[in-house]
Amino acid sequence: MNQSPKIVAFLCNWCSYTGADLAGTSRMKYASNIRIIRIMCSGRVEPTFVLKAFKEGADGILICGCHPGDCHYHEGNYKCLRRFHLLQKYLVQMGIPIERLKLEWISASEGVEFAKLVNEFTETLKGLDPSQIKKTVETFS
Amino acid sequence: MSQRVNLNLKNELFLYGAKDWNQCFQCGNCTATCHTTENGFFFPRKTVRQVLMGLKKSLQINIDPWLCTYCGDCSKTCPRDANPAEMMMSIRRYLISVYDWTGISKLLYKSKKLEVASIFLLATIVMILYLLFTTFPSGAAARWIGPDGGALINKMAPWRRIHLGDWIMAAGLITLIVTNVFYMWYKIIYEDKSLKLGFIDYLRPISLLPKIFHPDKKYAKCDEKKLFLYWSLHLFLALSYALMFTIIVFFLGWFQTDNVYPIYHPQRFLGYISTIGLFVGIIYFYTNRTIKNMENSKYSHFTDWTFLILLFSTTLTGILLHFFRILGWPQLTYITYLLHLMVLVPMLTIEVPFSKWSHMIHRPFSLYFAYLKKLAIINHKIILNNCT
Amino acid sequence: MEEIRIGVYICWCGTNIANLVDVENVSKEIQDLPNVVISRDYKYMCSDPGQDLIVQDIKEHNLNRVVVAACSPRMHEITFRRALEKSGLNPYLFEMANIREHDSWVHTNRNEATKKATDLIAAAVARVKWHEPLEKRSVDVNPATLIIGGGISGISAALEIANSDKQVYLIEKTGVLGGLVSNIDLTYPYLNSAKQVIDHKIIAVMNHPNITVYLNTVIDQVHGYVGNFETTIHTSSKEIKLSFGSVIVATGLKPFDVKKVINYGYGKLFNVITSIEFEKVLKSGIIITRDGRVPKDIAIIHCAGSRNEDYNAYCSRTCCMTALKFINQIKSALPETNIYDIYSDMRAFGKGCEELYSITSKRNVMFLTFDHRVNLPQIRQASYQDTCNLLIEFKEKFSGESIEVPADIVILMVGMEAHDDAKQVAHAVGVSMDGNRFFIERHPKLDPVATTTDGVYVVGTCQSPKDIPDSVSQARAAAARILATIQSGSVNVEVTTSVVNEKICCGCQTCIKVCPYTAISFKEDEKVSFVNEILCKGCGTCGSACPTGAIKCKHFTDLQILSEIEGLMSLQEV
Amino acid sequence: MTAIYSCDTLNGSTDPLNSSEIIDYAAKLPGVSAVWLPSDISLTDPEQVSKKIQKNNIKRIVIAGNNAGMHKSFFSRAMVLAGNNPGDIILASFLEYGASHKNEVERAKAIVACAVYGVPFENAAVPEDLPLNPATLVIGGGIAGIQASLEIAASKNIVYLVEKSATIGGHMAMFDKTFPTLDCAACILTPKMVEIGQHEYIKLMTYSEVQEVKGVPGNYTVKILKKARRINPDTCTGCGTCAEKCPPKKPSEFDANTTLRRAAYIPFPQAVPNKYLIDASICTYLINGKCGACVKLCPVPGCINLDEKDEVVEINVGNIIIATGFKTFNATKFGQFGYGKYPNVLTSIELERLINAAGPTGGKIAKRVQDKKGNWVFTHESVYTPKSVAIIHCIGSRDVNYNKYCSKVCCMYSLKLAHLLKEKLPESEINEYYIDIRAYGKGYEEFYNRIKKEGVNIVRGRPAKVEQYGDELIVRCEDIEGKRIIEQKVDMVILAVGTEPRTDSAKIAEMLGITVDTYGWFKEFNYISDPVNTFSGGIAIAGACQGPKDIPDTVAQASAAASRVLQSIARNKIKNGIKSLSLEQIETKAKELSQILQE
Repeated sequence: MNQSPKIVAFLCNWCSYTGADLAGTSRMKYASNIRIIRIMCSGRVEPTFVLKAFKEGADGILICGCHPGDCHYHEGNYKCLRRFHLLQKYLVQMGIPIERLKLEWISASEGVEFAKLVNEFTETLKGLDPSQIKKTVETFS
Repeated sequence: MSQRVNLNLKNELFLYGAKDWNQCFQCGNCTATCHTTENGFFFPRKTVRQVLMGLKKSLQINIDPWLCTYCGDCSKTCPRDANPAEMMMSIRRYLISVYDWTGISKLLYKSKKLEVASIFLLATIVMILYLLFTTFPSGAAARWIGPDGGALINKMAPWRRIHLGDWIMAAGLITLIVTNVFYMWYKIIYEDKSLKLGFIDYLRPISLLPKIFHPDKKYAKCDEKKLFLYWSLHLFLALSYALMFTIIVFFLGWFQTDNVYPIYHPQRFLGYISTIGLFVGIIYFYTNRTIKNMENSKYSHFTDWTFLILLFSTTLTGILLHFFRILGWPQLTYITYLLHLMVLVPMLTIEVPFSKWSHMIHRPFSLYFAYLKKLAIINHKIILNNCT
Repeated sequence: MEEIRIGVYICWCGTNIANLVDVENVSKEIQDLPNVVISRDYKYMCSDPGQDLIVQDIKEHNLNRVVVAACSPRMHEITFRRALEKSGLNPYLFEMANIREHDSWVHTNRNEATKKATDLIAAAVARVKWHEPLEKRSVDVNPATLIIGGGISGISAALEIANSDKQVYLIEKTGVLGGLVSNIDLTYPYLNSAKQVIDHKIIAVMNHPNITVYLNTVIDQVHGYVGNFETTIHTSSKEIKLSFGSVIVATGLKPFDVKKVINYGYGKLFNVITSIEFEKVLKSGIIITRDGRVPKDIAIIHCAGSRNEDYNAYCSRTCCMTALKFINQIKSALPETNIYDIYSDMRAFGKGCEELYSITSKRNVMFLTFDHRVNLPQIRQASYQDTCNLLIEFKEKFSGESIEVPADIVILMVGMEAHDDAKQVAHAVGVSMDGNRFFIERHPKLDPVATTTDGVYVVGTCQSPKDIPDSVSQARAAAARILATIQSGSVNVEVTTSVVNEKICCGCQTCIKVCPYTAISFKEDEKVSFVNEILCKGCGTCGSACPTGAIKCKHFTDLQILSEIEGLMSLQEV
Repeated sequence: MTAIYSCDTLNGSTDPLNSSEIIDYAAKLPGVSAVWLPSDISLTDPEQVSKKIQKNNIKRIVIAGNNAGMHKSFFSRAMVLAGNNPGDIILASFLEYGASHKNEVERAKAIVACAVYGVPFENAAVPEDLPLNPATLVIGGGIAGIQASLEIAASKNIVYLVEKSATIGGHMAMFDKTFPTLDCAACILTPKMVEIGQHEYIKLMTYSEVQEVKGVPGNYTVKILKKARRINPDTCTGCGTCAEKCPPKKPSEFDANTTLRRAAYIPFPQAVPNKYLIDASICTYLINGKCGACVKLCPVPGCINLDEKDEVVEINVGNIIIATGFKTFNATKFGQFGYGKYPNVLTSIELERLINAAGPTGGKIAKRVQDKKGNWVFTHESVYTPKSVAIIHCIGSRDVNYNKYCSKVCCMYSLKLAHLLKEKLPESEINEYYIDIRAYGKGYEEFYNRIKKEGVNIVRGRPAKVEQYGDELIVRCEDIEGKRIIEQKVDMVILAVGTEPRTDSAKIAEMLGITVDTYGWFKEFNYISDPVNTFSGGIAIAGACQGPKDIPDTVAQASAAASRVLQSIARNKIKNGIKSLSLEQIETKAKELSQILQE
């Protein structure tokens, strides 16, 4: 059980970040555990970023990009998707529950969906125990 | 069952003097301004809607136009100049023709010519009768000049005969009126199956009786302040008329006399009072309608004018007749007497059952029916969203 | 490396932020972070005094990094960068923390929101440390313009630009210019002839020396960047390569397919026709039912497919007035006809429109109201002995009566929808679409015609339903932008591009495979990749694909993002 | 063979032009075989007309008049009956090219001529080019003026932006949020204002008025009256010390008279230019020669000069854009709703200020209450927050007794206000009373639905009056769809006032030689195909001074106006106004073109 899970989110500038802004301009309310990092395209998300975030003590990581076919850079989100699958495998090997990593498509007009997504993800993470990764890393280094 | 809409109803209503209210965009301003409006009751907008949509059935059993006090607030503030107030009056005329089973009033309202013609027709009939039943103006007339040279009306036109005529006419008119009111009741109350009224309910509104005679208090709330004068004069006129009516119909023998009483004698000063009442009223309403200074006098249907004119000339001839008699000018007296009858009779026979005057009957009865409807609501707790 | 001196500025945004974030405390807390020289808060940072504040501080405390915590960077990043420039600091030594859209507006608990704000700002501070000065690069503008769509918007824009002696390529999918306007008979509110409006424009376009018109032509992917785009177009016969500096998208929209509304029985009842079809009838000059009789009753139903969740939720803006126009035309052609206008809200909002409404209502028309959301009118065939073809049944809203309306012809005022190929176009030129498949402008008020892709403009009805004057204004607005760009002769291009560190590059050429813009090529001789920074749009895909980390995505370097993450977590209580 | 039908207008203009003169002229035009007047033709009987057509073997019909289109369908029917092509009906609509007044007979003739020759008016009426001065004058510093200036300045050409009041920003700066996106007006506008203030190509002249305009398109000489600020804007630091001790007070225009300002004041904290000035009309020193506290207090020596005089500067420009905007309807005219009589009946613009964080109550919604001195003021005390608010639409719009036209924005901003109120006072009850909801724009309908879901109770029906009993206001209205009479007790009534032309719009029009319509909105060249140009060359109109507009349309139109200017700059020439063309010129051109067309 984890009352205040820490979420780091990588949002692409064109669809998802705009969607998140829309959620703001239309005053939707969602859980405040999320911290958003803006990148130009979900294709920019490197595994390193995700792992770093876990290392720094994030309980969950959310990656959002444009819907398939809507990418501002044509196919960045597909590349992101491929990496995501690989990364999931890797997480399993490292013994990190894959629920902690989530990839979703949020378009510029989906403020509601974004708010819903954040709340759901927070709920799942509340279900899990606080992430031990940071401690582990500290103890071993 | 869904009613079929009908675009021509409103065009038909133009014949009853309606102004152009196609402009109406149903903002509901009229309802909100109207002071007679209470929940479930009387929406000018609703009536306008029925007309615009041509819902004949609903309109014919609509009582609202009769409840309208014609203060004109709605027309004043209407954002589209659609004249709801004037429309209420036109619908009244329409309804009068609906209640009148003979169908005569429909004809009279729709054609000016017919109205005028019928007036003259009646006038001639009166003249003929007059010539038949009195021996005027055969030279014998000279015989009915009193010793003092004054006129002897009762010799020329014995009051019993006139009285008889009175009563015959009255009988006719009353049957018409009664049947019309019955028809009105039939349409408004009886046909509306949602109303469940026991016999006793019909007696309850006795308390309402005085209301029938003086206009109801809601005027006080109207913005149009000139209305006080308007209604007091209207009342004055109505009362003086009623007075004169009773005298003639019931006390003609006492009223139509050849001897000249002193001024303070009731036979004279009562006569004067009612005459003044009638004159003042007529002149006031006439000027109102000509200078159009109030919403309720802005628009006049020709029947409004004919009524005023007839009433005026009746009163005039009446009072002249009186003075001529007192001054002892027999010939003039006899002619004015004839003229008096020639305007009086058409006025009564046309205006009372078929035209403007019938509001004298319909208005009180509509108040009565409206009250009954309210009772029905209260008694049976039925929501009357269409109290029309 | 010089000492890092960061200034942090936190905006109240009136009460928008201050309501939920304890701004003063946050700024105190931030003050203690390493390298933070000064941390202030102000009511409106974006306002003139707000910006002056930054400028002065930079001078006084010789700051070399600036963080502003306010609204979304998509809103004001530019503004503040300009402020930095003014004080002689490189605009890219700046970072923005979004504590409004992503914080104060979406949360309810003051403490949490405040905490979050602190974190976000801390992250920004950590990130901005590693920011590097980037030099704006400007490239010359190709004065030619590509206009997609030959409707009234496209034509107006084309003329506007061509009349200033600039080359225009006008591409039309169909065989004729004029678009929807050429279908209609008269325009509202003044009932002028649409033909007379559009025809001379078409003629002018056709024989304009500066306009090249391509009919029956579709467009390929548009490559390049603002000022220097290029694409191939496919005419019926051949393929042509075009290069141009700006793009105007004026693809318009198409009428709603009213078959979807079952109640109206369009297609089955053959005297039920759409407004578009009726325009043709009016043009033909003779108004008769499909079975050749002169109609006695004509009914018009508004909002067919508009303002209804089941079809299109939005209002199509033009139908109400078109309906009023129809009434006037029918009345003048057949004065005896009874007209029933069945509407929901009469949207006569433009100049002269309310007047047209009142003129129309004088013409002995019956206006009826229905509920555009639930139980729409039901149209059915009338019986043979009946006086009319069709009967429309519905509950009249103003009277509450359920009524039936006789009609020989029923005109459905069909709404407007985006074209089916809107998506392809959006992709070809790189603009995004909203839920209704209309193109999204950069900002509805700040910038109603530009898009998030520089040099691409969306005008007219392809961004939302509009009437002719509004479309024309928009077309001209876009033209204004383009003319201004051409006048100034050069534009600044993306500087947050990728660069290859040739020392580390192993020449695996992965980057070349992933780059969507073919911006990366391979130097055979040195066996390394290199990025054409003009073509690069800075998506950073290559950066994350590069196995050796040789590719650096400017302004989104690994270092910057990783330290942002660190900063984000640094203050988290464990 | 052509026939001309000269129709009488359906909505009569105030001083209609003398049609007989036009008819005589038209009859002489080549190919015209018949001229029909309304008296000759019964517009109910197309057969009769079709016979006429066949008899005189007419092939084309020109309908001339103010609302020519009103009769088109009738004639096309007649044409078809006569076996002709209905396409051969040409409308010579006088309104379309702004010939509706009796002093525009010449243009009316020209329009008819073009129609008879079958040449579009635009193509025939092509004025000659004139040399151009690239500088531009923009009148009015609202969003329209700002947008236009920025667009033009972006091309590195000089723009003079003249604003009457002490700051730019106009009405938009007064708003709290903007519909339907609800982003705060300040956030959108202030950056643009800042940019104006800093732009090297924009010469900003606030607190100034255009006095006279001389010259020809491409080279206008404009006299501008720079009212004395009495505080030197170059040296003023905006510290505000001068205002501290400044005694006299006056309702603040920017706060829609909900607050008081001093003689030495700054319109609002984010004003551009962000400098103080002194309002001579209430400055004690200037009235009775005493005081002058500000001069003593001002830290910058010589910054304040109370005896500064107005000055007149003269500039030369090639183009002029008019963006003078609108004024809100004066609600006191609307007696029924007791505005001005009841302290808690507010106009929408007052509420905007009340909601705004920088407003009189710092963004708190509170009723007006009587202070010790007995005048009504807004309070911060929460006990006075209204429990229920009524918003009444169409105040002074869509009403024959006031303005016939629809003000276009009221519906939407009322919904917006309802939302903002609901946001600030979640538990209080918000009522909207409307006639038709006109949510026409992108995302507007969605916004409307959303407001409904938020629990704002939206009633169809126009209230008749507002009455005050105690400190309670009662709104009486029919709920048309609910079929009942509402007598709503509310604490606050908001009147959604419509927009009106500026009082001086006629003056400006007269000064610049352009026309205004019956209401006083500026008239465009052609509403459909050319909504920004006017009949005088080099003068364009932008934004709400042409007719009510919302912000997106205003911005778009402002840019459109700019495009006209940029076009002329690009060509380095400018077309003269249509006005400059004589009837003969147009006619001969039309003749040529028609010959070309025939070949």
